[in-house]
Amino acid sequence: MAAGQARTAPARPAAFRDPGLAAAQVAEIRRLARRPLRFMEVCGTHTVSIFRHGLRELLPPEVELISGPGCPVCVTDQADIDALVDLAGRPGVRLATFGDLVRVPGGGGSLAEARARGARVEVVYSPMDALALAEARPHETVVFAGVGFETTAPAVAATVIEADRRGLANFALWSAHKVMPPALRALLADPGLRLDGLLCPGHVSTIVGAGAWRGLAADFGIPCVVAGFEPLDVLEAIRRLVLQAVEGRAEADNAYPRAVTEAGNPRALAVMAKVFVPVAARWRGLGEIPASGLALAPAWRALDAAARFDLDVRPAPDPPGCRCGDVLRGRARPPECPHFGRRCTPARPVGPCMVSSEGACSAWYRFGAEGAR
Amino acid sequence: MAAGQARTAPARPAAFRDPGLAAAQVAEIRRLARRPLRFMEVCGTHTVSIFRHGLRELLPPEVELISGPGCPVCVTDQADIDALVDLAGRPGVRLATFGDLVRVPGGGGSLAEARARGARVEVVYSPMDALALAEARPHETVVFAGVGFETTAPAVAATVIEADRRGLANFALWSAHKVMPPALRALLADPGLRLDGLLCPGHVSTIVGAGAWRGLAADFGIPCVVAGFEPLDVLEAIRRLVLQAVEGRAEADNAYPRAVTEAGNPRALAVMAKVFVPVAARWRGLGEIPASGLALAPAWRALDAAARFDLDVRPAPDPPGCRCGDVLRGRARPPECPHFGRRCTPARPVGPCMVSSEGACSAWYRFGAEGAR
Amino acid sequence: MCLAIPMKVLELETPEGGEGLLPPVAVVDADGIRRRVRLDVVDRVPEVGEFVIVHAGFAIHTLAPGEAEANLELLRQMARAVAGEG
Amino acid sequence: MCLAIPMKVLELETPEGGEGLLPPVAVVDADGIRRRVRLDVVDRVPEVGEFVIVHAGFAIHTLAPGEAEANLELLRQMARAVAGEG
Amino acid sequence: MKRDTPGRILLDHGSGGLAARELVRGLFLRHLGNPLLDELEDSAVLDLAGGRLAFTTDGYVVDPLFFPGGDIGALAIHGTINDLAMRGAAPAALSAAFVLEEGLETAVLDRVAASMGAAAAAAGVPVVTGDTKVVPRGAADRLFVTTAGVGVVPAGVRLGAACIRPGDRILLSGTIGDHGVTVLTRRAGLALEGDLRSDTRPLHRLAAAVLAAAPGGVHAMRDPTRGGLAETLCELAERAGAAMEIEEAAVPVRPAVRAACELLGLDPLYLANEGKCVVVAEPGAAEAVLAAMRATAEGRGAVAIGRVTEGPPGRVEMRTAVGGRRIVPPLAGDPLPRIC
Amino acid sequence: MKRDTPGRILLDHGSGGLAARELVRGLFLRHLGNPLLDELEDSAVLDLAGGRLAFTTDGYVVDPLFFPGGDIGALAIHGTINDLAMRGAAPAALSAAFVLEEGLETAVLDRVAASMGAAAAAAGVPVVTGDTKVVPRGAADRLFVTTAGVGVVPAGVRLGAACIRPGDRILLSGTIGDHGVTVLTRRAGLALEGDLRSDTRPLHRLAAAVLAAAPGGVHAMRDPTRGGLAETLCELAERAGAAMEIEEAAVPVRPAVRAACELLGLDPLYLANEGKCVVVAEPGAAEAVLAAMRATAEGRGAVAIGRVTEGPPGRVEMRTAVGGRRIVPPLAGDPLPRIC
Ligand code: SF4
Ligand code: SF4
Ligand SMILES: [Mg+2]
Ligand SMILES: [Mg+2]
Ligand SMILES: [Mg+2]
Ligand SMILES: [Mg+2]
Ligand SMILES: [Mg+2]
Ligand SMILES: [Mg+2]
Ligand SMILES: [Mg+2]
Ligand SMILES: [Mg+2]
Ligand SMILES: [Mg+2]
Ligand SMILES: [Mg+2]
Repeated sequence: MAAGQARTAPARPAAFRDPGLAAAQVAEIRRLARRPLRFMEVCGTHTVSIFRHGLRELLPPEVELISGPGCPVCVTDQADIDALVDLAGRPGVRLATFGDLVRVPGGGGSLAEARARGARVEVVYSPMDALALAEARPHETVVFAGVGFETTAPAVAATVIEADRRGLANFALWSAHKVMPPALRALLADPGLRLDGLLCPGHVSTIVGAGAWRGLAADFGIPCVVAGFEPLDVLEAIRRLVLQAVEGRAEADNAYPRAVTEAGNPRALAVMAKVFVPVAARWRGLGEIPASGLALAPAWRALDAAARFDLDVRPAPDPPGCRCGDVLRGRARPPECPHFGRRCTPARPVGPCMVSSEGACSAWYRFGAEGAR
Repeated sequence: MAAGQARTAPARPAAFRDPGLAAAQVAEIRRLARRPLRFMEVCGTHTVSIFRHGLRELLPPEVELISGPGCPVCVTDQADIDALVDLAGRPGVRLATFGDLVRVPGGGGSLAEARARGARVEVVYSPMDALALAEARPHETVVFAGVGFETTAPAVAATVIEADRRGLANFALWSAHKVMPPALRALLADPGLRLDGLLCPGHVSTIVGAGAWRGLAADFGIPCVVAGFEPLDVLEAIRRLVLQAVEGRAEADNAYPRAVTEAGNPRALAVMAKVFVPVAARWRGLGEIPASGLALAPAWRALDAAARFDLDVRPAPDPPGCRCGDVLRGRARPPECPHFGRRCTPARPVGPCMVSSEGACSAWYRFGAEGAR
Repeated sequence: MCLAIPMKVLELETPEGGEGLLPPVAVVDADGIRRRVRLDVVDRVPEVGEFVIVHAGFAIHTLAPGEAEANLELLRQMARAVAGEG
Repeated sequence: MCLAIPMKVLELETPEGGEGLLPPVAVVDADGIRRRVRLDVVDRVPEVGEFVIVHAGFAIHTLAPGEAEANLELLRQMARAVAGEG
Repeated sequence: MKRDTPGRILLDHGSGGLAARELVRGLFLRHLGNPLLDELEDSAVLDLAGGRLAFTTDGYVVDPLFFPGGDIGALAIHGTINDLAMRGAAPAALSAAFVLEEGLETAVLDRVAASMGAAAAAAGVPVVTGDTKVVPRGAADRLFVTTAGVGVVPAGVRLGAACIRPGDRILLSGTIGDHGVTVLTRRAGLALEGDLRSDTRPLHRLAAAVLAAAPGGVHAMRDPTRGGLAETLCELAERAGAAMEIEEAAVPVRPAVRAACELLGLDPLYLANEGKCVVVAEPGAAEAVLAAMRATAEGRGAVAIGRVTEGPPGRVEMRTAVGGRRIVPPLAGDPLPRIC
Repeated sequence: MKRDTPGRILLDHGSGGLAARELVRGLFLRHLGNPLLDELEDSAVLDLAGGRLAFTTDGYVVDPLFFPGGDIGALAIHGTINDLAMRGAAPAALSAAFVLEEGLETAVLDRVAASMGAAAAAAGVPVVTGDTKVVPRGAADRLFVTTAGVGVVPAGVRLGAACIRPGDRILLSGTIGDHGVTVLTRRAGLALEGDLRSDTRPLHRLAAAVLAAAPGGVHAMRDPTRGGLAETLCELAERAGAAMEIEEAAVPVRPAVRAACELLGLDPLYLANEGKCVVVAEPGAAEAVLAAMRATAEGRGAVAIGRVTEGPPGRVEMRTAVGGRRIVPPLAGDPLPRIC
């Protein structure tokens, strides 16, 4: 029986949620952490995991976890959302997007609101589903909303190649993809940021390799541990960060070896490099960062929604009072924002950090003990 | 008060439904009609009026009324319906039609059924409403289903002229218009037909003039009386037909002088002549009759749906067993058809005479005392 | 295809472009029901207060003043004649 | 944007056009849930029975045999060490 | 002609005429039939908790949502109250289930809900339970609402087609066609204006007055909604196994309604009413019932229009105003504007 | 951001979460509010005809119409029976109002009606009254059905959020997420296959067994439909003015459901169930109730998952399987497949 086999297979998540092993990890972390330590979980998927499994509750008061810029929805510039809303409302255009993006507010509302006004917005699970949509609707142009980091960009790149191979003239990509290392460098360069370690993103590292963080650890003297997403993965990575911190080390370490190698995934990197070129990109909260975004390379211009449509993309101001930028830079915790839980809630978000379930404000609001509701 | 004024105005219908005056007419008809007389009400609107007001019930048994070919829905060839169904189902086309046509069965079902399968069919009251539709939907082509006799054709012709004046490139006409006199001539030429008089169509005569029937009366030796549509109008016309019959006259007479002049409406005739040219046309039951149809004149080719769309219009056989043709030629009364009231009912018509409320079979089924239900 | 009813002219609208000889549209009324009808094919342009016969949104005939009443009177006379005879 | 889960390869589909070196699609399973995933960007083409990490309909990593178990064993050792210490 | 198995739902199936009857009898009753449903009355009446409960539902999909004299919300309250009242029940409570199209302006919903609240309050019948669903844009036309209602049938009250007897008088509470012609002429493409107004209103007070005026003398009540007076009488006659005769001259039609019908080729007998009531009463009770109806605001224009006869079951005949006679057949299809 | 007055209905307003609550409280209750409606329970319970009557309605708009384990018809029968059962009522009769899209294949309607008939027969609750409307093609998505139901509440039975007390035990009749994930994965674009099956089934027999097992000891029952177990508990806690604590490890989730959730970024706590029941019972009654639940086919997998506490009103906390603690917040928006 397939289900039975799979359930007992070592790769299944249940094994990595064992409360006994977790208790052992926690005991070790408690033993080691004798002074206040502040770690940033870079990746939004870590943020969700930490809240969903109630891990903060397990950690000693000395260990503080803050959320970083690793939620692609949160860091997507309002201007990108506005462009997608614009595209989705054009006659003959249908926008395909991951569900994550649907509720993110832009300057003129979210894609959900645009759909309510008549725009065509379709939620897909895979960029390949957007290709299928384009094939099924030859009289429309299907634009895929490309957001995500190194984990997602190769899949989208492969989809672009496949669209080209199939000669699908009615498919286009709006690329708002971003890459992590330049953003982390920009973040760590901020003198106001006090951090004792980085929980490095697990699946980004599957692509870029655990080695990608070595320079960072060395250049900024900060412990970096690649972490998986199951509770035991996260606790193990925290334990290793604590250990480095108390031992005064600043190294790049890999606590997610089953999914991450030193060199990463060269095929994925090659596909990505074939389709995308690095460009400067605006990150919400961090501003423009050189070479931190991915645009379609000139060879793929025919598939580039930015080239194909005449869009007036202008930088949009952040919502007044929203402290998303500070939250994403680790300068403020969500409850310190005046809107948090008042004007800004997951049902009606003011800023992007409240939108995606891996957004720091949303996770705090929904799962947090303090200040919630 | 407009309503009060109008109610007492002589032109309002109530005055022409006075039971006292009707009783006087009926008494006179009874007095005059000493032998069996068979009159044809040419016009479907007369058929409806006769049934709706229960006039047959008032007439003496000597006077028999049979329904003629004056229901444009009934005489519209299946091939026309099939063409309209085809057009309505094409991407980017919207068909505008009078409500009368919606349930008429063609070889591949009715427009109502086509709409249920996804075709775009819009019911309008006036051909001008179809123009408004075309203006409101610039990305579609609106095709107007032009059916009707001389009463309707001028209005459609004026609409074509107006569409041209407005430069409406997305409007087109499918003309299945027909004219009465050639059809009546063809009918009367049938040696099997025994008739003592024609109740001539009132509003067709408004356009063509009471004089249009003089030749007919003379050539075929048949009494012709133009009739209005109110009960008293119909009874008066019948009285005059009876009078002519018993006196052995065969003249053209006008019992609807408030709406019909000797010469008719020259402006309407001119507009019609500007837009349409006579062509041979197929009439259900009567077959092809030379110069009995109206096609758009070559100058209006750009507005002609028949020219604009590539349609494969081929004559469709009549439904097996349907005696519509005999009914329309006065050879059979509806209850003599084997399908009548069994397989063929207004809710699920087999033949066209069961469809329109002025179709003879439908009127017999719905209003008739004999054979109904 | 010949359903047509008499309606009273309430208003004549002046043509948009000023083209043609006729004002193309009249507002007509029957017992409180109002609609704009085209005058493109009417035999005689009606005056306000006159009756037109309306078919498919077009006036197709303007009744001569007293024409309807005359028509009715004709029927009444016939009735009187029958009554007289009977 | 990095939700990815391990799924077991049930089947490798041969490429439609025969192009490229890899069969582009695998049918994968997680506890009875099946989906076709693309292999365009996986680091190593899996064999049937192996696990791949799936993100957005694409396999992005083939686990080395025993890799997951080794990872877990590492955590278990840590736990034993703590227990031994405590 | 391939018409024997149409295989698809047509608009006519919702018209309340022959096609609708066919669907109900040929499909729904086949699968869902039971003695109560088979009655096909305005409400089902069940013995429950020691009393007799009337229970009914109707969906409202009217386009446009707002029209002179009412809106979909008021209609949904009145229609369900009326279906309870027609079985002689005192309406006790209503439910309301909304299907909303994504993108519907909240202000529209607010206006509809406000109208429902006002209608429910005016009728004294609360909405006690509800539901809301939202479907993707394009999957519904703005807003549909389905109401259901429960009411208590007083002991001894028994109304329905089955109670009708030859000789009974047919009474009508007022003018016909007002609602149907108002809604039809508000649709795009007709461009008619005029003194038209839906008659939507609750009839439970009228019904109570009718029952009080002649306990036992009232045999059936019906609100002639879809399909109009004609379809209502045909159905009653058919289920009563009797014939009916009515007088065209006795059936009140407002001049503007009649004019619009003549313009559009419609017959007011087939147009929907939403605040009118047909009462079938024993001959001896008819005068008292008529007087009771006329004493209410909603029955001020009540008239006797005909009687039940021993003629062929289901046949409705009408003496026309001009003195002729005709059959009043059941509705064959949704009334459409015609030019014939 | 112009978000303060969204002005339009979003899909989230139908999700059973915060937006839906806002719509119900901010709009519907404002216009339609009355003591019974304000309770916002699964059914309203009214004193009527000498007894107590439960009355409820729900609209069904599920896409696709047919899915493994059920279809819209069965769902419409079960859902309304369940809402009656959750108030302790014995379901007596149902109504069904259809909105059909012109062009719907009659065979589809036939299949739905047959399924409703079978479901009603199996449950022993007849459909006694109904309605059919047809809207033009494009004005609805094939078929919607709204059912309402009435049932008799036995004397002495009083269930509802208001009866809940700190210390009460929270019981759950079986696995969660089955229906929600089945329907979601059947929609176009996901292309998931697997051992997924809706759990739709009637719960009135289970409910009766629960009440018989501990007369007076059961305080509330709820079927965690839209918004799932999480939303149901949050609403109960809020209306009870109490907090709740549950154990993640105790909440049963079928492996295939869990896997689909992990693949799509969904939380099974927020997915709809259509044949599951939450029972809140006095501590002393909990064991007997659990045993009674397990003795029924539909409650075989019943488990205790937590308890009511004196914590902040409305707060639901969960001890996670790994040993942590977290808040279980109300649903913020319709669950969508995510890749984060
Ligand atoms: S709570 Fe809302 S407004 Fe405040 S920082 Fe977070 S997202 Fe921005
Ligand atoms: S009853 Fe039907 S089949 Fe027979 S002649 Fe009339 S339309 Fe034709
Ligand atoms: Mg009803
Ligand atoms: Mg009703
Ligand atoms: Mg509900
Ligand atoms: Mg719409
Ligand atoms: Mg009714
Ligand atoms: Mg309910
Ligand atoms: Mg429910
Ligand atoms: Mg109904
Ligand atoms: Mg549809
Ligand atoms: Mg419920």
